[in-house]
Amino acid sequence: METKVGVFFCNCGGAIKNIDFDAALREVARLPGVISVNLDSSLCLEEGKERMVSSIRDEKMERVVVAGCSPLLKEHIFQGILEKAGLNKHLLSMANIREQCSWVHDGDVTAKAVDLVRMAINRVLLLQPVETKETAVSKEVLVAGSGFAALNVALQLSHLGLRTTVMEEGPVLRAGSEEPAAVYGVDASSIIAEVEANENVEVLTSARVMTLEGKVGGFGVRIKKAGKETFRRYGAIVLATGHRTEIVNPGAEAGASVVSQKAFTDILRNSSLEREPRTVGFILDFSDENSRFPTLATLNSALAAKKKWGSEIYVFYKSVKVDSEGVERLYQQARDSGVVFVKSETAPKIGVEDGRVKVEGRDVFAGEDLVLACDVLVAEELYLPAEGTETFSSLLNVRTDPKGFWQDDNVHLYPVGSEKKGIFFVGGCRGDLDPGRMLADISGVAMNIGELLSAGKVAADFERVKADPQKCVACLTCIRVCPHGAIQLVRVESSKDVAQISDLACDACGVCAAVCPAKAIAFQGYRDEEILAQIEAIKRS
Amino acid sequence: MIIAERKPIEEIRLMMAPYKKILVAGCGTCVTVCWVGGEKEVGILASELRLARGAEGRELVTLEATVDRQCEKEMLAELRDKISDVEAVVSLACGAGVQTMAELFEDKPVFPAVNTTFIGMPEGEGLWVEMCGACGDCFLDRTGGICPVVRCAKGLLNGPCGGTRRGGKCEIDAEKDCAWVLIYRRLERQGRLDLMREYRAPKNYRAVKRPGRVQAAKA
Amino acid sequence: MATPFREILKRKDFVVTAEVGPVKGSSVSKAIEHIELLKGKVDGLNVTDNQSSVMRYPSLGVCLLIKEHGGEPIFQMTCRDRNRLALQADLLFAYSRGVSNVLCLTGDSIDVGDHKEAKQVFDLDSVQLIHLVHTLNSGKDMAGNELDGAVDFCVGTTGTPSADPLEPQLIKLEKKVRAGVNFIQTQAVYEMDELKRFTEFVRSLDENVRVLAGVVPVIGAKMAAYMNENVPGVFIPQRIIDELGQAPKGTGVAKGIEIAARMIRQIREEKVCDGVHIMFIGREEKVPEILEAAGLA
Amino acid sequence: MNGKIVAFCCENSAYPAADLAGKLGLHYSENLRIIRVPCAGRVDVIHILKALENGAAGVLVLGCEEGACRHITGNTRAKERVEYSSMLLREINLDGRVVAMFNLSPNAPHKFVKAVNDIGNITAEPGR
Repeated sequence: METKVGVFFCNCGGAIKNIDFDAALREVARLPGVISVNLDSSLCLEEGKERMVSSIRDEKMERVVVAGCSPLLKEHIFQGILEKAGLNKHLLSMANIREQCSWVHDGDVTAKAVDLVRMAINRVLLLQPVETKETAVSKEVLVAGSGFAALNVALQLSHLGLRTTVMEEGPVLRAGSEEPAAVYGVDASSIIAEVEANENVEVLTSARVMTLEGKVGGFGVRIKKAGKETFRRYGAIVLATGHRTEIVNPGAEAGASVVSQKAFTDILRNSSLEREPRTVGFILDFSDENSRFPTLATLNSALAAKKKWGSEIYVFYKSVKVDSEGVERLYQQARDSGVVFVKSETAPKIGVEDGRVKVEGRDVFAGEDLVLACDVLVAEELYLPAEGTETFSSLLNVRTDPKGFWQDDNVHLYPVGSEKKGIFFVGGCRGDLDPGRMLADISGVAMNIGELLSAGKVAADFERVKADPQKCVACLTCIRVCPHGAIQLVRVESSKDVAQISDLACDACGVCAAVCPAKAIAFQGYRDEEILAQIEAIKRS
Repeated sequence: MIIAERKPIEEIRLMMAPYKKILVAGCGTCVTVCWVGGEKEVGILASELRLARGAEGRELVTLEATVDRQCEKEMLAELRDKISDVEAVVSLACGAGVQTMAELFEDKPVFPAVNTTFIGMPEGEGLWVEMCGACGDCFLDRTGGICPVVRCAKGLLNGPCGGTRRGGKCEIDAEKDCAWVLIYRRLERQGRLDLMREYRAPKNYRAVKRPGRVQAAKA
Repeated sequence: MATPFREILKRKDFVVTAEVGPVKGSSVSKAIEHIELLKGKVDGLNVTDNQSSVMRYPSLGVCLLIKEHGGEPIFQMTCRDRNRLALQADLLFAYSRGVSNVLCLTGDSIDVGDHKEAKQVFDLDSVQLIHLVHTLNSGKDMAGNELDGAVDFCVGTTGTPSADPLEPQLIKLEKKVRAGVNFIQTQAVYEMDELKRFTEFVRSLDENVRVLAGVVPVIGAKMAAYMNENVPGVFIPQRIIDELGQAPKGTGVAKGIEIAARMIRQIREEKVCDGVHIMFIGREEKVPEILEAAGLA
Repeated sequence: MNGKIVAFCCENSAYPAADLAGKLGLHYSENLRIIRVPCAGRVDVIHILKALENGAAGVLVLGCEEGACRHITGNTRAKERVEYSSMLLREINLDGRVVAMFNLSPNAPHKFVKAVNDIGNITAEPGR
């Protein structure tokens, strides 16, 4: 008995003009498998939907083709209609007779429209139902790193009722002390206290990840702390391992009075110098062009030094990047309070003259050389990924950008996702720092994970992409090729190892189905037969 | 694992020239794993042949089939009906598969579509390298698990030769590591350099009397 | 009749050998020309065996010519083209015609030659070949059968002083010396410290083994770069390439000879090793000039 | 399939670009038949060859810009398969240019139209 297909044409309220729908309906009605053809003017609106649900039920349709606008716009609506009519939502195929037919060709395009419908029918006849299944997921989250970003993510997650483990390789939490949040204009003083008081957040210091397996919703992580290894399950992993800095050509002999931004904030906080520095110099943006942190750090430190010691402040700069939030205001404040900005093309020379740091630079605007002796010079720093980022990358099998930071800006994954579902990045470990955006990223990660895990279960297509254990020869190609690391080798009942695709981790790209040398992987909706059937339909047009 | 390489389409096209109806037979084991002879490649080769024949304005009917292992007569027997229905068979199996098929269906011409190259392992995605030459007299125990018979370009038992390039690369290829330098480094690491210092007498190249036969001692 | 090479090795404190490369053809006139030119000037004349895996008139053939012309041939044998039967047969034939010095080599690989599709043999390697010669010297063949008429070869082999990494080469060299060699003619060498280190290593194993330094004149910077890339076992240092670079156009050959002569004189004066083996394949006629420039004529 | 061009369009880039071409009222040849795929990396050599076998005059595979593929390597794999198919056509002395790969972003409808026109011109050359 042939599969019963219902075809619904929608003229989109008259927006599809150059198609003779009567003729099209007549011709489509004759096609094999078609038991009902319908014309509507507003299928996606309420009444249209009602009519469609009842026709599907009354005529006992087993497959549905909708000829109208682009599936990218309305496919989910028609899938909902199928479900309402008691039909598996995957048994739908759409013919884009609006954007890809009526609107791009002049004159009558009825023939092409019928062609596109015939392609959709050929495909729909082969479609298989795909169930949705709920999978339990762990509501625990692992946060690697303990800087400002890491601890904030942990706090926000705990507010969503998710337990978090903050894992820090060092002996102590880094936010506040190591990473001077004040420099970046954020207050981190209370964050550690909040974290330690929050019973939803477990802190593991001098702890390291040894091995990692499994997929989103159930990462298996072996953590080593104080010589003991424990195995834990996590639904998601957040990497917030921050960054480290290296002073650029400090002028070795200048010695102690050339400091990093962090060191300068220590001096500011507990003025470890015997006497207060009368003149302070800053070097800004000569070698590391793209990071925004140096500008913000320089402005905050300059203002703080002016306020505390009233010292003379000179900033040798190539560029002052004020495009992130609130930085323009800081820059104006600095100038108003008397900070001198010296614009020069090349980095100034740093030397020593009677115990003070000598800075020689060329002031481009004044058109003359400037020699400055200052008590403290805050040198320029290169922003680099934290130590251990590579080992983490190989453990998680995620990629880094050429400079070693995580998640180069692939527009589809931007801003906090990685190519592996359930693994997120936030903060300094992503390179190009912008404090304003970092705060947005922190809530972005928390919201993503909350959405993913807070229900404790995730609904996903069940075995929409599946490797047939009979045909799989365990050649490992799909496992190595899958861009999302969603496939692993598992032993099935016949004591044979075969590829198993995780429904949660799979991002439905079909690369595995294309590379499988044994044609063992079926990707419902885009199986070879379903693609070749559309080519077959084109042949007869 | 046996590694093979697909023959150029030109060669296969000439083999199939006299025939109008052929079977393209794949093998589901080694040649599937090294991407040349599995069900996917059967489809592609069949399509390539039909396209080529179409370009000449002549017709070609192709049947396609892939069995688990072409070097097993019981598995090849599954193809009996299809083979009786065609004039010739082009097999994407390794040499063993092609010959088992040729032996089982003696009245049908059987043609190889791949060149069987070596026993090897994957070095990268889609890249395989030779590891074993099936010499029948394995002495990996004395070379730290690196076989000079195939991985040294001259198969030397007392290497390296004088032609080793700077950095320990092979005489014939600046990219390839000299097997004997690899052996030296591994044995040195394991503190077993005495193995390399031992003189290796000339090899028994007839350890396997070609063509080889192996009789299992017991079931 | 020339003095047997074995004697020269014992008595002479600075031994000089040279090398002739047979032609690709049956004509022997060029070979005879080189033999006549060099036989009186050197203590032994090596004849290459299908050098760089390029098919040529056989090494044994030219050795017989050297014998006929009163020179002292050193028969070079590689393991690339003959299996153990052919190697033994050729040795018996050579000895029976008075060719009693053999240089045991592994041989270049087929890929660097001009018959790139040939099947390479390598039934034996250079160390095994040295053992084979001693087996024959003891009156037996490799299968243990008695020989009707024994042989008594003076055995030599090669070494690569400037190999990097050096240690694997020294392990192989030790095997060769343990197998028993009378002399070693090294690959081309340009750094005295490398040659010194190599010679001391050989002495530490067996002081009776005489070491002759391989001298390959380089006739131009471009030639040097080519050799570094394509000739196995040759590593010409940058300083020599620079020196060649400064030589005015057209004086490349003269410059090459000058550098070679300088090295030979240094080896001799500083007694770095026991002599030199001059390899100037394709320009054999220039070897006398080198000897003169080095004060050895 | 006289003169039809089959275009495999990645739903992250080419398919939305084609839709945008419609919204902006751009025009291209009626011979185009678009097949939607989740990623250009889903398109295999067999799909390209079968389209040609079934009489397609040309085959286009359109994926995301280099480095912007949602599935990281999908577009580069597609490019390699298109190059293989094109090389194969040349080996059996057919015109290798009738199979082409294009990279574009979802907001580049003009690039989509240009790709369709380019292959349209190639397939329409006399003496095909």
